[in-house]
Amino acid sequence: MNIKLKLYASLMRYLPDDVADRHTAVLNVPEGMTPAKLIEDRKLPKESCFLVLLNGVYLTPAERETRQIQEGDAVAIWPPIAGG
Amino acid sequence: MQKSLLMIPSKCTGCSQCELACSYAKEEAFNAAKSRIKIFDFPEKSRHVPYTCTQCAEAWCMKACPVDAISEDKKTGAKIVSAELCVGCKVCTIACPFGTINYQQDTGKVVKCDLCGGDPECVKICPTEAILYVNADATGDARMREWAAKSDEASDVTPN
Amino acid sequence: MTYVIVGAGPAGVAAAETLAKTAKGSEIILVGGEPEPPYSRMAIPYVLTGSVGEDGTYLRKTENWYEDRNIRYIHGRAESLSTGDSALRLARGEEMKFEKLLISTGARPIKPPVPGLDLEGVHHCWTLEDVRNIKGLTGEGKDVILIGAGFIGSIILEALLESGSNLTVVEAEDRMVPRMMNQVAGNMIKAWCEKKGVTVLTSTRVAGVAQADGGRLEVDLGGNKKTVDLVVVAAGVKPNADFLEGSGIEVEDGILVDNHLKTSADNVYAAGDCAKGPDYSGGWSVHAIQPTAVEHGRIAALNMAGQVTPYKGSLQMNVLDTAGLISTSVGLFDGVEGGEEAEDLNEQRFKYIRLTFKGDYMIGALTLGRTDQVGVLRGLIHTPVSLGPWKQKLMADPAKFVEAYIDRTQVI
Amino acid sequence: MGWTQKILRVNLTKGTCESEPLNMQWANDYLGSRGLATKYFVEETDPKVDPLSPDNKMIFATGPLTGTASPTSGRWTVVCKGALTGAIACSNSGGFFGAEMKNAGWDMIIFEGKSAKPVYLTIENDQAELHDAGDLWGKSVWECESELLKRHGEEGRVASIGQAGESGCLYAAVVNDMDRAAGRSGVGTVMGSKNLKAVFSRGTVGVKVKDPMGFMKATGAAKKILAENAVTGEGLPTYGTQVLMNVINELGALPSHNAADVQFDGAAQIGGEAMHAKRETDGKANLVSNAACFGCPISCQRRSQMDPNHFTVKDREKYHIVSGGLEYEAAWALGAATGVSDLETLTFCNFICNEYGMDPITLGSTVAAAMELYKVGAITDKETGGVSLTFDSPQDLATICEMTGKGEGFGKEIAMGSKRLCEKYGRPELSMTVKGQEFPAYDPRGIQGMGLTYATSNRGACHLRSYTVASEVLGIPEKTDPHVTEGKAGLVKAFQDATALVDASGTCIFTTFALSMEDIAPQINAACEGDWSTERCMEVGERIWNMERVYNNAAGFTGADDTLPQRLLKDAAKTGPAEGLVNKLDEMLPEYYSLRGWSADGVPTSETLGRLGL
Repeated sequence: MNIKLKLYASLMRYLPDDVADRHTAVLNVPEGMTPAKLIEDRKLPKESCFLVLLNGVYLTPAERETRQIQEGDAVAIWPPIAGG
Repeated sequence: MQKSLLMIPSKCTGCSQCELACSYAKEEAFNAAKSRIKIFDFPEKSRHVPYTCTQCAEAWCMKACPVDAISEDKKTGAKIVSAELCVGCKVCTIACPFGTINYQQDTGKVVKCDLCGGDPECVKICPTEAILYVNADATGDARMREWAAKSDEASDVTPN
Repeated sequence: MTYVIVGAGPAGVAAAETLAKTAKGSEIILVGGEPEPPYSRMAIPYVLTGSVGEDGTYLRKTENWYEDRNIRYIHGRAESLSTGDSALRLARGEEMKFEKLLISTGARPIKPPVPGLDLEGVHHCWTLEDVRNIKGLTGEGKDVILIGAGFIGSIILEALLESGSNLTVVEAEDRMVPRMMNQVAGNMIKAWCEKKGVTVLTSTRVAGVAQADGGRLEVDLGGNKKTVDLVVVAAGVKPNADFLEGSGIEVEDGILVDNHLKTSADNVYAAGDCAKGPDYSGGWSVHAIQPTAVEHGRIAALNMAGQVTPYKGSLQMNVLDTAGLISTSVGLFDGVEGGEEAEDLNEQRFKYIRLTFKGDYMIGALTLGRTDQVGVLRGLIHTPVSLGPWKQKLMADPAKFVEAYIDRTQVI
Repeated sequence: MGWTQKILRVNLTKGTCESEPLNMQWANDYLGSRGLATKYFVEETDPKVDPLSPDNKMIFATGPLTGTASPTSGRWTVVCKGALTGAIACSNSGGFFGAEMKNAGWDMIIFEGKSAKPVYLTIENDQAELHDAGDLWGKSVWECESELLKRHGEEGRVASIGQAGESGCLYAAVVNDMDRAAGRSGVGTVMGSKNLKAVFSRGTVGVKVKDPMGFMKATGAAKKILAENAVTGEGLPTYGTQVLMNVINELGALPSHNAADVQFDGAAQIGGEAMHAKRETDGKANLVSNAACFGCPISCQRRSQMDPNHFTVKDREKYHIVSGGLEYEAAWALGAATGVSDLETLTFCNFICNEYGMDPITLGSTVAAAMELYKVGAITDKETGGVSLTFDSPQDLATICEMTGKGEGFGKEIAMGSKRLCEKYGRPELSMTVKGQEFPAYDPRGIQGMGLTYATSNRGACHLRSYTVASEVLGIPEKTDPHVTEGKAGLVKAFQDATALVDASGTCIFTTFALSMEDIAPQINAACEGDWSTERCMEVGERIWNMERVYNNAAGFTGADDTLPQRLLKDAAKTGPAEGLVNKLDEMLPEYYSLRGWSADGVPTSETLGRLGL
């Protein structure tokens, strides 16, 4: 199935070369993929995956382990950041 | 091995914490205007440069002092001003080609960096490690020394 | 080897110390003309104000400093020199043989040809002895005239003002510190002094001094007369080189030396205020300033000890505190033909910067009302530092000279 | 200590500058800066005063930590009755001016009255003097500051207003150090109304603290936490506040096109990452570096340089400099709110805001409102004088921003702010304001707590009165769900009180991404006489909040003003995770009043006032 992986800030360097736009890669992943597994597969530094949104909704660290990603979903990840 | 201060402008954000720490250590008040270390701004390059005495071997200030008020701290190599002996004649302030010994009008004395006896406050407080206190050989202040040598009035020294 | 150094000011002491380090085992004799231990004239005004004692002027404060370095310090005044038999005759008749001699006899104040300057109550302010004599004549309610507003006069001015005396300064030229400041800066210093309550009479000559009632003196200012308690004469100095008459050593307005600070005699060197040495800005000059004296002393000593050390020349530089207004001048502040100059003037705040350039280099500078990082001016001019793009930036904003120095000498 | 214990009172009507001792009882109850200055203000100023009359006062204030080695000690504030809002205004700025004023020996400067002609104030340690500013009037912030530094010393620091503050733009800012600003509520307009152009300050007196050893220990500990925290130690310095653009967009809480939408297609082109990216035109990045305000180890400031060939600045060299770059709120207001996704245009408009002295949030939001008025035909080229105001158009945005700064043409109407503008053209519902002030970059439909934040903010809609985004989005100090209203009343109250205290201390609210009150209180305690325990700090924060509320109520505001634009309450979000949601303010407000100890219509009870010593 195809999903979108969106990486921001210092995580951008972990995007594959052929990205859809500045932040987004369309990836083909097996069914049953979880955000935690995705982070592992893509070799993202886990400690830098601070904010993980599935279709814009925040996932707690526990939910990242269990929530199954569906076809067409977008997983967006940020390192620790803030603004104001 | 004596240590010296190494400034890394690319890491400096211009926050003034070094000036604050220095002024508190030396003046007992937060007062960047009286810090021995100063940050210079280069807006066009978006750079900030912490700047203070490199304790140069030539020690222009020490040589120029007419009243023996500047001496070398044997432990750190710092050139130290004795406020008691300084008469405030300011000759050192024009003799030092780096401009890092300065006259304070309210006290009538000159002041300069003394390396805080070997534990520089500016180094401890810098949040970005833009100021380091490291072995003199590693500082790359060879460049500063090179400039110091260039200012030497003896253009060439040939031992016989 | 026997080294004799005649004159125990900064040049003589620096030379003696350099010899002690580089010519170990030699005999080093330092001859001082005054009864005190070697001291600095720079500190004289501070004795007058009382901010330091006489011992505060001593060039070296450590006990047995000279003895510990095998430097024999003796008191004596040079009477004559015979280069043929390498002998220096002192005033007491003593004759000293030397193998190498350094003349670092400094300078002494000039007494201009004005009638009455020999009267009691007329003093120089040059030696510790002078200070002792002046001290009682200054203070609240005392009237003092200072003749000469050159560098030395202006330094003394502050001390006299601080004593609370009513002070009048008389300067023959059209501005204060004429040799160290240009018209703009000189006028500003004058305005500052007037603000501080000093009467400043420029383009004025003292016609004569006469005795008045009660031990006071009447000073004739060319028609206008003033009665005062003290007249201080600071009308310039000249090298102490009279004793060289007949020695064959060439003297103009200073003892002529080559770029190793050697005089016209092979084994005789000269250093400090008495020497006309290589001028970094071109030609040969007497730079009667502390840093030059020390450098002269050091370099002459190295050459005397056989370490051939050419001298790239001293840079004229001065720093002056005139009643709290601090000024500096470095190098060719008037500029040169074909050169350029930049100024930043704020008369209201008594701030002034003037920089002069030739090609890619700074060659001179004047500042008023600035104390921070002024040494950089010396660095820029004397190193010298190629200015590159900073030349135009300094032309537009002369105050940025520290930034220019940092940017051109460090990797930023 | 910590305080200099000296206040400068400048009567502009009489032209006098007088020193007076600080009221130490008030200092003990209100700490400093926002708290203490507001105390002075409410004691001395009639709540009904017209903000632009000479009877409105304006106070420049520092906190006890301002100018010390406490991390982020550069903060200072301007307190007055806001020109834009008519409510109590306290705008907070960084840079170096505040520390310089403190180092000159002053906790506060109280300006009263109105000068007959333009003047500026200089402070050099204990010397304060008013000077004629006739030749500076009409000059921009950049020109005025450069001139004053030239005139009075490059070592000094300047806070000034630009042409916007002079001409009565209702959201004029007081700008210091060229591009730091006390931006909101029209404090610069009040300054302009007093014919006060600028304040130059130079200080060499020094700032002392009560217990130096304890202070260095407490500030050292705080700095360590800031350095080791991933947000303050790395995230903010690298990406600045602008990193939020994509986060908030992804979350469906980025108001765009005057809050008609909650997501913006161009977000990725105007966010923090885009500022790092090399431009196609000249191969250079918009962002040159980060930089710090006085005493700040975080260093989140953006320094930007535009493409010199961009249409906004071609052949206009004064804009080719490295200057204060886009922060998140400005990029949102000038960009997402108006639909403009050209980073260079937004940078230009941000420069314009600094140069002319305007609040970019209100400017951008007002332009967005005008664009909607234009779109719906409520205004046409006839009203705008031929200026097109089309959503998404960089050209239109750049043109109208510059006209507003200069006070030219339709820019004069944009200068009124969106509330007055939309009322004038018969569509008040298109103004995205609370108490007359435009809300910033977080859509309360997607982040519920921010709805309550905006509605109850004492200075009109604002994110810097209780930044619940920290909790609802970033999980600081702990994560809450942005879509629920439960618990938000308590969250907002806690954030409001803590923020008031941090503002009063003279440090930056950004420290609270890493520091808790347990880290801040010991710094205050070591700097100041008196008891500054964590509990007492929170109590002082609550006292400040209630004092501001009491003043606003006396000024004529009521619970009815604690509301949001109808669009946020009625028109559901159309896209994103918050699709279908409106802000449910009515679920939060009564609980909030109750937690505050206020009556059901938003009036602090006498019991609450008594408890807080008000």
